[in-house]
Amino acid sequence: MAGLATHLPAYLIFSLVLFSFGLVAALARRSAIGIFMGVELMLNGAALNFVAFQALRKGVIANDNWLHGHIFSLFIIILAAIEAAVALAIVLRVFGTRQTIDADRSDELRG
Amino acid sequence: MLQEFGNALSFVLLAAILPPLILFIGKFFRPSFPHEGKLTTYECGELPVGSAYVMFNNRFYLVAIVFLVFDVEVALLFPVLMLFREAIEIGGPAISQVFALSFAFLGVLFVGLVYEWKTGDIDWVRDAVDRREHLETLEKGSSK
Amino acid sequence: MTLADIFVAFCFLLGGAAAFFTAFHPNILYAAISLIGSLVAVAGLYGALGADFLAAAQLIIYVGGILIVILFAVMMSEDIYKRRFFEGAKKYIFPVLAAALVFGGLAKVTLDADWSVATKPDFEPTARAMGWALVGPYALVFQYVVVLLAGLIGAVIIARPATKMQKFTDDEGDN
Amino acid sequence: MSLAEFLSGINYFIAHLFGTGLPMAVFSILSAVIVLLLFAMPVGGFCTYLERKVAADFQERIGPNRVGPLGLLQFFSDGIKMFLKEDSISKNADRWIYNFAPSLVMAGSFGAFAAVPFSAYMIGADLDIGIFYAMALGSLVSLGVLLGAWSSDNKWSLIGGMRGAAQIVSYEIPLGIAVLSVITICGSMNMHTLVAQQAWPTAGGEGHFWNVFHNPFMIINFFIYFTAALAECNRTPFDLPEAESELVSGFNTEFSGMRFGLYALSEFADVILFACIATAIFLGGWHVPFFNLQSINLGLSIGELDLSPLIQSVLMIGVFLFKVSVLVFVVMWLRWTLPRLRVDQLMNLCWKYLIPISFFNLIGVAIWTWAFSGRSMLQLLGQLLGVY
Repeated sequence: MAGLATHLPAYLIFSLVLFSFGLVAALARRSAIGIFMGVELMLNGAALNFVAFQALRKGVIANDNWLHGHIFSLFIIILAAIEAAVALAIVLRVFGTRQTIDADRSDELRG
Repeated sequence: MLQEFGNALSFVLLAAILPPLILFIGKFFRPSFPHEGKLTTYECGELPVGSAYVMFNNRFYLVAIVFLVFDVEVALLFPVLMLFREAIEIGGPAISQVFALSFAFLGVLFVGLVYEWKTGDIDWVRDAVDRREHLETLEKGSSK
Repeated sequence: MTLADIFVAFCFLLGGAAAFFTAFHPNILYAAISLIGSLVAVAGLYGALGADFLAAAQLIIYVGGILIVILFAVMMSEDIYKRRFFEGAKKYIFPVLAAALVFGGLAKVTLDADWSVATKPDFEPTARAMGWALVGPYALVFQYVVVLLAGLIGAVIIARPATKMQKFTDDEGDN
Repeated sequence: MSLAEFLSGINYFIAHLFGTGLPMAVFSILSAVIVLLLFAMPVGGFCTYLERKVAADFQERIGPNRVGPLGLLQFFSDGIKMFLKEDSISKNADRWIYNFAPSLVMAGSFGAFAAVPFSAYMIGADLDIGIFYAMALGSLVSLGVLLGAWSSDNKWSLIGGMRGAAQIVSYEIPLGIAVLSVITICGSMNMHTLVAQQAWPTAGGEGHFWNVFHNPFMIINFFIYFTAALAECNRTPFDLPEAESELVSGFNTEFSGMRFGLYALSEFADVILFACIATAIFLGGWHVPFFNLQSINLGLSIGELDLSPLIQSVLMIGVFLFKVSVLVFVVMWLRWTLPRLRVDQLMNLCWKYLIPISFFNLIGVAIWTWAFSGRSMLQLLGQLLGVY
């Protein structure tokens, strides 16, 4: 376990774990909020990848004093926030009209 | 830097384990006389009726959504406005760049706030206003 | 083995276990709460990689913002007090297979790749460099605020109480 | 310099005596123990006594006066009482979350003490993003309040928790914008740098005196920060989450004994924390007018160890804690002066007054900083009068 903190593949595998569990949640959950949480997990795994590459493969990227990886992770976090606002607004609206947020049963387009 | 992260981490960890630790130590000192009455939900002596999970005014939800967007804004402005002093010292286009970009950012979100203000989405009492309007229309309908 | 290694290992375990519960826990509220674990673990890993600003931003936006909204949504729309049990075991078969396939493939690629060019994270302050990047080459990311505005207005229009008539029930009140 | 490094001065003696010193991790844990267990918890407890005493003074009563001289040990006996109380959890409560929620609240309010600069040499963690870190941890509190309320399966709790979460998150925005204006002036997020810039201005020096007197907008900003901070720690007039006349005890109704004690403690710790941060970023931290404490040097030392940081620290901590206690007293004063707001008034105050005002303040602060190259009113006055 020595050197785990600077071992790039360990971070990559961990973010893959987050991504996989997120995928399971996004595909298998019935409720729309559960699906949304799965998507959040996947986004987190991806964001961690960017930062791990930035920190542990410095010098490989051109012009890396701009902290490309950090900016991209920040970008993902911003996107996730906007996504949360819109997605959960839709969830609430769907619940308001159908009294359920089961994604399998909300198959009509009419409000 | 790593040392400072460690310091901050030790603060957070100590704060997080304090409650379980205190409760665990207290276990050896405090009395325990379980009684059916103590286990019921407290509702001022009445027996609780129905579930506690009542439906909520979705104003809370609307506020949380609006908050989310402004939260992102505040968090993003921190690293940029931090450069303000430095940009003044550098001079040239740097300062106008920082100023224009950060206040374009603020301005756009302010437009959002003004929009919500105008449409009444951040009014908490909108329901009450709606209710009064509704009552008025009902009265008009009945008088006809 | 240093303290940093132990911390990173702890974050891996916490994040992995929490992600497992997020995917598999039958009660949606517990899934949302175990999401806290994943998010905090990722924030800790950001810290371990020297990204101090990102770690704090993760806490402030994800834990303090998105998770609150998720919890509000769960509490307002799900029958959480009726504990749901693992009713959809059949529903999990295909997703787990798909995820295992993705995991296996990508893990193989990851482990086979050559990571010999590796550096140690330099624990330099990041906020200033990020600020300059946000007003310099990444100004477009910073000005992505237009999408924020669109999201804000869109979300509010969608979530707004549908009709005036619908809210004319006296039982809810302004609590 | 962080507290852990300061403490590691002891390492010098240990290494002298035993040939080898202790690892730094010991000192960082020690610094956490000192700040949290020896400062935040006793002072948070003492505030409960102080609140009762202040209330008594306002209502022309005597207040607690039995335990110890002037009742000073009252909080101690209260603490023991709570510690020894039976721990009963309601049958319908969700035990996992119920046990987990106080930890979140405590981590949020106590963990942020790492960023409080008590003196030039004593700050829990000298992070580059100090103030942002404190805000980030503060956002855990709303989560803890919401979860604790939800888990206790009680109508009062749930209403209080929902109110609490909505209130805490809403007021985070004016708070954040008020802090942003300080960042704009000082050009740093590091608490140490923020405080160091507020020294009394000297010729060619860095200091521009307390941020609150930096320019006219900052005075308004300080009030915005203070109002938002009151709402963040659920103090009157913003105590809707635990409005005792309508919601019994709000989000902590079902929490009894020591669990309630923990919630109450973390609330007072929150008050102290916000007072500390307000002192550090607006009221100049340990700086006093006309004089820089950091220039005191009595030339005392033990061996190679210079004692002047220690002497300066004592003075600085005294000044810092004096300002903090004034702010805490104002908070308690307000409790017995202002009535509670309604929910709609609360939200209107936040979204229709504080946020737009703080927006325009931020723009005003930025324009001032640009126009006068970051000089404060006092510096401009000094230049005008030719003092330096």
